[in-house]
Amino acid sequence: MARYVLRRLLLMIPTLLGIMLLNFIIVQAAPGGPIDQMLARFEGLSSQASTRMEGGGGDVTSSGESRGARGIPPAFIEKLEAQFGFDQPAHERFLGMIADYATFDFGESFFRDEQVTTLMLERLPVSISLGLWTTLVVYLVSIPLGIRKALHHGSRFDVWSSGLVIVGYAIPGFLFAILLIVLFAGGSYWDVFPLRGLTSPDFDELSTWGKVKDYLWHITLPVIASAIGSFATLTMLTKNSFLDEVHKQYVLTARAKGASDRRVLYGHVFRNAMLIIIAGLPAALVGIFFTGSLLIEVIFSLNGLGLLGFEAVMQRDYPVIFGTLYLYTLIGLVLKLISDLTYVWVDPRIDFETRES
Amino acid sequence: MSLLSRDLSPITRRRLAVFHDNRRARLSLWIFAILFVLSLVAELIANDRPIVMQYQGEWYAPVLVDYPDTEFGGFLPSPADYRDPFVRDEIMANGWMLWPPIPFSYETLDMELDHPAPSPPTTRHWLGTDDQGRDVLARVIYGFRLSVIFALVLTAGSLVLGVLAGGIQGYFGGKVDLIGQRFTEIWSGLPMLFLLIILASLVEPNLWWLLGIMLLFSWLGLVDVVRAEFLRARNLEYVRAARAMGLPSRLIMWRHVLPNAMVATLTFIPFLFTGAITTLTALDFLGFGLPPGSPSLGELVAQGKNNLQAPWLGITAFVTLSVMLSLLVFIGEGLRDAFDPRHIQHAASPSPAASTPSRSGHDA
Amino acid sequence: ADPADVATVHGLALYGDPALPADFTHFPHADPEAPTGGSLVRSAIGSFDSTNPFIIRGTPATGLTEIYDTLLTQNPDEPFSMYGLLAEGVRLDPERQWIEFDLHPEARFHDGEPVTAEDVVFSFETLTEKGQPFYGAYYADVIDVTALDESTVHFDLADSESRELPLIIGQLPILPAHYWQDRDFEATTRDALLGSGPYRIGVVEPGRRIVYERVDNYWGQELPVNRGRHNVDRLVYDYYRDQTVALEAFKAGNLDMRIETSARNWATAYDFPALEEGFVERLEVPDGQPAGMQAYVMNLRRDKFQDVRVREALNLAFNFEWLNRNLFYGAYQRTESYFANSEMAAEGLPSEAELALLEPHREALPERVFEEPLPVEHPEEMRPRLAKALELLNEAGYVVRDGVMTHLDSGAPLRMEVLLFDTQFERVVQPLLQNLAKLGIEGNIRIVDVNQYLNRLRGFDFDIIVGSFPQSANPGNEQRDFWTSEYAEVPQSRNLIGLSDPVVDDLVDDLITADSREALDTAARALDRVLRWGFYVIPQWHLGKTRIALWDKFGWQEPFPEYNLDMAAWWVDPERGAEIEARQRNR
Amino acid sequence: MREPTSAPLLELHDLTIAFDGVSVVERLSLTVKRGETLALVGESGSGKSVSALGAMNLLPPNARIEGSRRLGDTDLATLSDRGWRGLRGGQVGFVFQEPMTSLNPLHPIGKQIGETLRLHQGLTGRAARARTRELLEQVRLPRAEELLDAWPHQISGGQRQRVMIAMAIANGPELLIADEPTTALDVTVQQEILALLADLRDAHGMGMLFITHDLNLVRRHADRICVLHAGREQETGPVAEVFTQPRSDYTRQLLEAEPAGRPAPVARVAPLLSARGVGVSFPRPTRLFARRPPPFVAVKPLDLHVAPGETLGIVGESGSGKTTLALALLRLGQGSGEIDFDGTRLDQLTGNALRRQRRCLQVVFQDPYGSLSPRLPVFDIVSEGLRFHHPELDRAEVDRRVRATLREVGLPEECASRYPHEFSGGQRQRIAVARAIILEPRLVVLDEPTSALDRSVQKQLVELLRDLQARRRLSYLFISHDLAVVRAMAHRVLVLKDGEVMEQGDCLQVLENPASDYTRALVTAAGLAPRE
Ligand SMILES: Nc1ncnc2c1ncn2[C@@H]1O[C@H](COP(=O)(O)OP(=O)(O)OP(=O)(O)O)[C@@H](O)[C@H]1O
Ligand SMILES: Nc1ncnc2c1ncn2[C@@H]1O[C@H](COP(=O)(O)OP(=O)(O)OP(=O)(O)O)[C@@H](O)[C@H]1O
Ligand SMILES: [Mg+2]
Ligand SMILES: [Mg+2]
Repeated sequence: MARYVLRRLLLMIPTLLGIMLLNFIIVQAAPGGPIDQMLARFEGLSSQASTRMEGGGGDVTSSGESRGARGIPPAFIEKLEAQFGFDQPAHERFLGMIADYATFDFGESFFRDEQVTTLMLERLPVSISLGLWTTLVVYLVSIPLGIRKALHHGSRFDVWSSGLVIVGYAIPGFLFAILLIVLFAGGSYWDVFPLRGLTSPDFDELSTWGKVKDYLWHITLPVIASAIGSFATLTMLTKNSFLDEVHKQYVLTARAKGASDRRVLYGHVFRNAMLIIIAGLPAALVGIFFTGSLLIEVIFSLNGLGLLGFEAVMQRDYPVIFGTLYLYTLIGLVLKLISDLTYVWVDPRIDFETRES
Repeated sequence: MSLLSRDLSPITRRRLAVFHDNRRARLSLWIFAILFVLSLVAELIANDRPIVMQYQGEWYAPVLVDYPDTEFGGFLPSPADYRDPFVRDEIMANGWMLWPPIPFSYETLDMELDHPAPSPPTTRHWLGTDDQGRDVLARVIYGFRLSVIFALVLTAGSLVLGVLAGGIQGYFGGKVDLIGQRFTEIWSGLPMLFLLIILASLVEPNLWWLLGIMLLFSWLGLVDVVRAEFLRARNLEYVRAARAMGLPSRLIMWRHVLPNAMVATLTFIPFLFTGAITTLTALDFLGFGLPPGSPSLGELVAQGKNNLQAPWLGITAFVTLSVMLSLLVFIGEGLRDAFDPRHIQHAASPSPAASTPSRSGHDA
Repeated sequence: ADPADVATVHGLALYGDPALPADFTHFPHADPEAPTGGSLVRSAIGSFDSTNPFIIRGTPATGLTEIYDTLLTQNPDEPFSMYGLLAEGVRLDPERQWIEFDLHPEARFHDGEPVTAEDVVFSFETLTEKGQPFYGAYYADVIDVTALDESTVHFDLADSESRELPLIIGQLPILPAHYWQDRDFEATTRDALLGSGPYRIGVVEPGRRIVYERVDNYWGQELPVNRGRHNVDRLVYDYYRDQTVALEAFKAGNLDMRIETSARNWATAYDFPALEEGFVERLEVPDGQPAGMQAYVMNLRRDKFQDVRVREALNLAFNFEWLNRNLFYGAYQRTESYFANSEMAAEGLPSEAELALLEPHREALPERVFEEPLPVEHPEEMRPRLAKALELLNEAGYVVRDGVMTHLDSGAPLRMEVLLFDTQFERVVQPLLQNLAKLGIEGNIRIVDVNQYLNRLRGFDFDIIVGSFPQSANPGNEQRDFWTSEYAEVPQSRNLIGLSDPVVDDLVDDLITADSREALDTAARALDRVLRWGFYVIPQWHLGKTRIALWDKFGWQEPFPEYNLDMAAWWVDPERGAEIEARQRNR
Repeated sequence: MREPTSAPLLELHDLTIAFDGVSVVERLSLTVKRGETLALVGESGSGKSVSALGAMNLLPPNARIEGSRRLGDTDLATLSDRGWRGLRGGQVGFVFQEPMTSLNPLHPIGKQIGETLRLHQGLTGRAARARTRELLEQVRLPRAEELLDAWPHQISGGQRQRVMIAMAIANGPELLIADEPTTALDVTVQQEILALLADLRDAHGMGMLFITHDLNLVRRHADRICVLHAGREQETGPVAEVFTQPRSDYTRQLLEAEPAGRPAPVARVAPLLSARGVGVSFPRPTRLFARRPPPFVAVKPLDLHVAPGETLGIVGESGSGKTTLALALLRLGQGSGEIDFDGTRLDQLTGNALRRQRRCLQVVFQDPYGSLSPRLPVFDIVSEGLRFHHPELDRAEVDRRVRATLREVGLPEECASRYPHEFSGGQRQRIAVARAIILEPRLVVLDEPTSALDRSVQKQLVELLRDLQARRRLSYLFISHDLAVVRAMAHRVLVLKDGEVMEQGDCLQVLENPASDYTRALVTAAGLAPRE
């Protein structure tokens, strides 16, 4: 096993390299680069990535400054190109980038004097808050619910709870988020929750308990909005894998031992049924932390990693694109290795050796 | 049913019977099938041209044939706009028209709105109009068709690819797994958004292009779970038995491993299906989706969000999506049960013993 | 002329003299008795990560200019008149070769340091060299800046026909040189930077909110230009990512005011308890600025748009009435002129003065410019309009083959693509395309992301876009960029149309060199006339007023200033303010 | 014999059990008294297991149970969930018929036994572990300490069965329901285990419902016997009485059946299968930072050969490596050494070549339940190899052959469309046999193919196998604990103990004149009836 792990760790290097290279090529090939982005800013065209989503926009284009505009001198564009390093050939830029990345130096954003790492760290609290709570809520609700549904397969409870989670899944997340805001945070109905952010402006002055309360108060709506759609898959997955297992012989043995239902389910069946749930976990985690809640972040005006990544793409902020990509990929790879090892831990019969018939 | 079952194996008959006994699944399948078939002939249900008409004694079938405006006394060189008061009056004066139940197509702008768009449901527009003045119901019908076709192809495609890749990696293990996994990792690292941007700069994105691009990525979600299940299942005794019989790997995977490793996959199918629709929605939302004007449920959702004062938009989108998903999940459950050898129908036929305490049991 | 011979004045106007006398005590729209205090919370959409709005990098927060004083400040009640702020007095060379400012001896930065001529020189150099390229271009005609002494600064100006240069120098924000001595101006920062203006930066929460606090002992509080202004204690900008949410925030009382840009929202979204109970008020403030031209812009670099008859036909296919009624709740006015909403818009037949400018080009101009009155009369009904359009297209050599409008000679079908980056505009393009389709013209919409959009704009690679040509009350240099052949092929220029017409070039020259308001108006009208008869764009619409919804705790002096909304002259009514805030907080 | 106290412990009265409307047990009444062993015997598929499971409410929900069930003073039919929980595993111990599949594959042995202790005695931690270990030793499990942490898939069939027994007796139950508890055990261990159970019975007055088809065991260990046929009770009475004066025809038939006869002699020709130096060892788990322990040698390198038409019997203690050896020979498990099959080196073949050879090399696994795909109906399971290896056969022909083979192994034809879990243990075993022989292979490895079969079916199957051998010159590698069956099947035997060959030679020779002590002990314990 140790050798397998070592091999996997070593293989991460070419994998990362491959991903970075492909991305480098594709990203550069896409029309519209950071220069255009800069120009867009000067022209007063909304450079915010979320324009497409911010919605409710006006019927009149943004007009920009009228007086004294004379276009942008070509020399300035050359200067920008040099500043962004576009005067060097692509392969040199790529090699330089990889060399830096090897030492976890992600460089600075094109558009602000901020280390990519700093940018990411800044966004982390939001992503962790959203991601962690959402994951927690989803898993804590879905797994027991799925198990219960498996037990009462076909019962009325099963049907209506299916209906409920499915409806939750079918509600487009951002629409639901808006609905929550209108109902619980807007001026028209019950104004009980805050509209945006992770904490109140006066957060620093609050007592510890006050801080906790404030934080939970803020995080409630976003977590509900981002969790609502995630119950369905996990619940159904749990239900079905339990259904697959509960009729196996060993369950009978456990019951013959006098184990209670709970014990049978959580002590015996759970482990057997858990494999696929674990298998889906790395992807779920990476998704939830890094990309999943983009629209939720937009609507609750939260600055999380999802938005950072998306904005970087829309703004063609290459260092941020590649920096985040590098990090996500690395974390993704490590998580995958861990989940592979968990397979073995969960089911000792599993190995990764070659089989041929 | 009886006709069908004549030359089916007893086991297939048994599965059909189980499926048939599941009232919810059966009903869902019927409803879904009916909706889909109806949406296939959407042109006859919602269209901005009459199905048939008579003008100056001649018969016309505008649904099938484009008649120029000049045919009806106009001067425009393009196909006649039968909703145009001029044309309409001209025809009505010299004949009659038979309109579909919804006299709007998905792209018809209603030029005679009595309330600014998005206008609320009325007898003219049963589900109101969207913010461009197009009939929501007509768009939902066409959008349903488009989404279902898109999702069907995408689901089928990703199912095949995902199960294939995951299955092969999990079953063979070793180098195949090690290299295959790295390949999938690299693949999943491809920047989809950029590919879409590049695509959008090269061609005008349409349904098939989007389908192609989505297909490149959508299967990745399945690989991990299928692989995990195969990794486990390949060690089971009956797989060993199958190998002992000298069956080739593909048959073992297909007949022995897969059926027992399909829990996750089967569970995911309805979600893959709607996931495909939602992805399309999201792409539309980001502006990388279907060409403008296409009947897209995604656009409807986005409009719903931007027009909170017009709740019929959001509600329609939501109801359409959840009905579609519920039907699929229920059908999926029925199928799952039909293929589960131990399937026991709890609710279907309450046995007399159910009330007596001696009923055996699943006391768990 | 020698500076010593030039009189020192209290203000400058673009043409003639400023309306207010040297001894004016306050702007007429400001109330010197206005109470101070309270707060004004507004929303901003998006995010910010920098408090330096002048540099290339970073996304600056909204409202940052509040912390800087400028040399002169504008009276929103006049088209373009600037009065001394940091500058106590101004001397402008009658030949416009130089301009000098005497700084106010009392002028102080917030840290107590005096504002000196050196600071002005520093500000000018820093902004033009290290600032956004805008500053370099804006002040390109300033040759040199020198500090004559502690409090006198001298600008040497190039030989420029532009009349506005002296005034826009007055717009230069003055930065503290001593503060920036050991700081990197070009690096983004989130510090509460030092200024001299009426507000200082209070709280910076990047991406979430920025708070400005009124400076207690602001040096310029008693200046006539400031008296009765800057009354609100705290200016807050809360950042939202989404307009719908920001609207909800306003309804919930998290925001004090909101400028509504959507006709639909204005008509439908404002019916919530607070409004019904009279806590929220809605205003429509007439807008004195020219509306500018928002339009479907045709790219003349494409051959198909070269023929004016084709362009006119396309104009005929646009059904504004339907759009306005069905999408906009009838809120907008059709834009007809490039200088709509101002006296620069041409009307009827050309006046004598206009004719004087137009006559030399009679050969090159179509008869209609001289003969037919503006506005261009369209048939009202859509069908006759389409008939006319069809006729024009036929004249231009197009015929319909198999339902497709095709050029008779080349056999090329008439196709066009509308390039957009914002899905919001889809709904205003779709009806146009539908009418084009009736003419057998195949049109489609292409939506791409902003970068790609700009990339294509830079290369002028489009058929039609929705573009706008904003106008101020005093059009100037920028008109070259908009209309002249000089810029037609310059990438990034704003000559989106690709106009390259010697007549237009000449008329733009006339406009820029106009030496009086009347001359300017005449030149503008002549230009407008020629542009409009060229059918280069399909004009869209404008509002002509600002829609404001606000929690009813503010006071202001009516009438509103004619040219700009001056929020600085508003105040919070103490009693009403307390009541409203109680209601707002009562959540 | 001993006098059982007359207090009835388990009373079943007019028990009727039906699956989806088809009743498999009808009006069965039986009583187990304290301190007595009631043997429940009957043909395979006669409803023994179902009755036992039904008594304890352990049947799947599609089963319907009618009739009264009492345990001591409790009416089982009205028992609450909580009541059942206290009962099962505590008052009532249950040994399932199929030990191979009955353990939770993902829990170590120790934990599974420990759980019973914890549930009913509240033992945890070290105390539980010590007690578990003690139990393992009681049921004669070797290397008890090591096996505490072993996973079920790492121990042999017999060992798993003993784990089940340990689990059942862990809490000193009042009633032990043992469904064929010793089928996977060699005779010596079997005797020891039964003695252990008898001790418990006598010491605590435990009542025991002993389901078996080994009449020898019944004779020796049971007090009373109940004979079941096709779900109906045939007769019940004291053992001595029933054995000497059986009342029903069926009982008589059952008593008389005994696999007999000898296989047809074979000519000495070149061997079909020969193995040299075949050995298997398993790595032991390494603890973190500890030195790697030496691997566990399951089979020490050994040689063997089988001629065409010959049967090689492999006997030996449970856990001695029989299954492991067989799997290694078939290249289905790990192993080293040279294996020659029909002139090709099996150990060097891969891919397609190996697959082609497999047609001639079939196997019946020790764990029939586990080796049948749960989602394939029997028809598919049996026909699968045929359809792949003989694609030329048309559907009707395949159908015909499957039916014929099922008939041959004594299964009704209509079972073809049922799923594996709907069968009895013996029926499943026969499905596995059918699957192997339908391919007409040249060598069949049979790992305990008759362990779950009653004498009459056993006899029938042995005759079938011998008949096939005679007709097709089939070779068998026959692994069994049942020396009577081995005697009836094997030409030669190989005796294994702890992975080592104790002796090897002509079957009768070895059984009648054992060379090693171990074999002698085995033969004695088996109490083989003299050959007629
Ligand atoms: N779940 C089920 N569904 C339908 N039939 C079943 C089911 N379980 C068992 N049977 C049938 O019930 C009958 C009795 O089975 P049971 O397991 O009691 O046999 P048994 O006497 O224990 O036989 P063996 O000695 O082979 O174990 C068999 O014919 C079997 O096919
Ligand atoms: N995968 C494994 N890992 C470690 N040890 C194993 C493994 N498989 C089997 N063993 C050990 O090898 C020994 C031989 O097992 P095997 O299954 O061959 O016994 P057997 O002779 O078939 O016994 P039985 O008659 O009980 O089936 C046993 O002690 C068992 O614990
Ligand atoms: Mg049985
Ligand atoms: Mg064995």
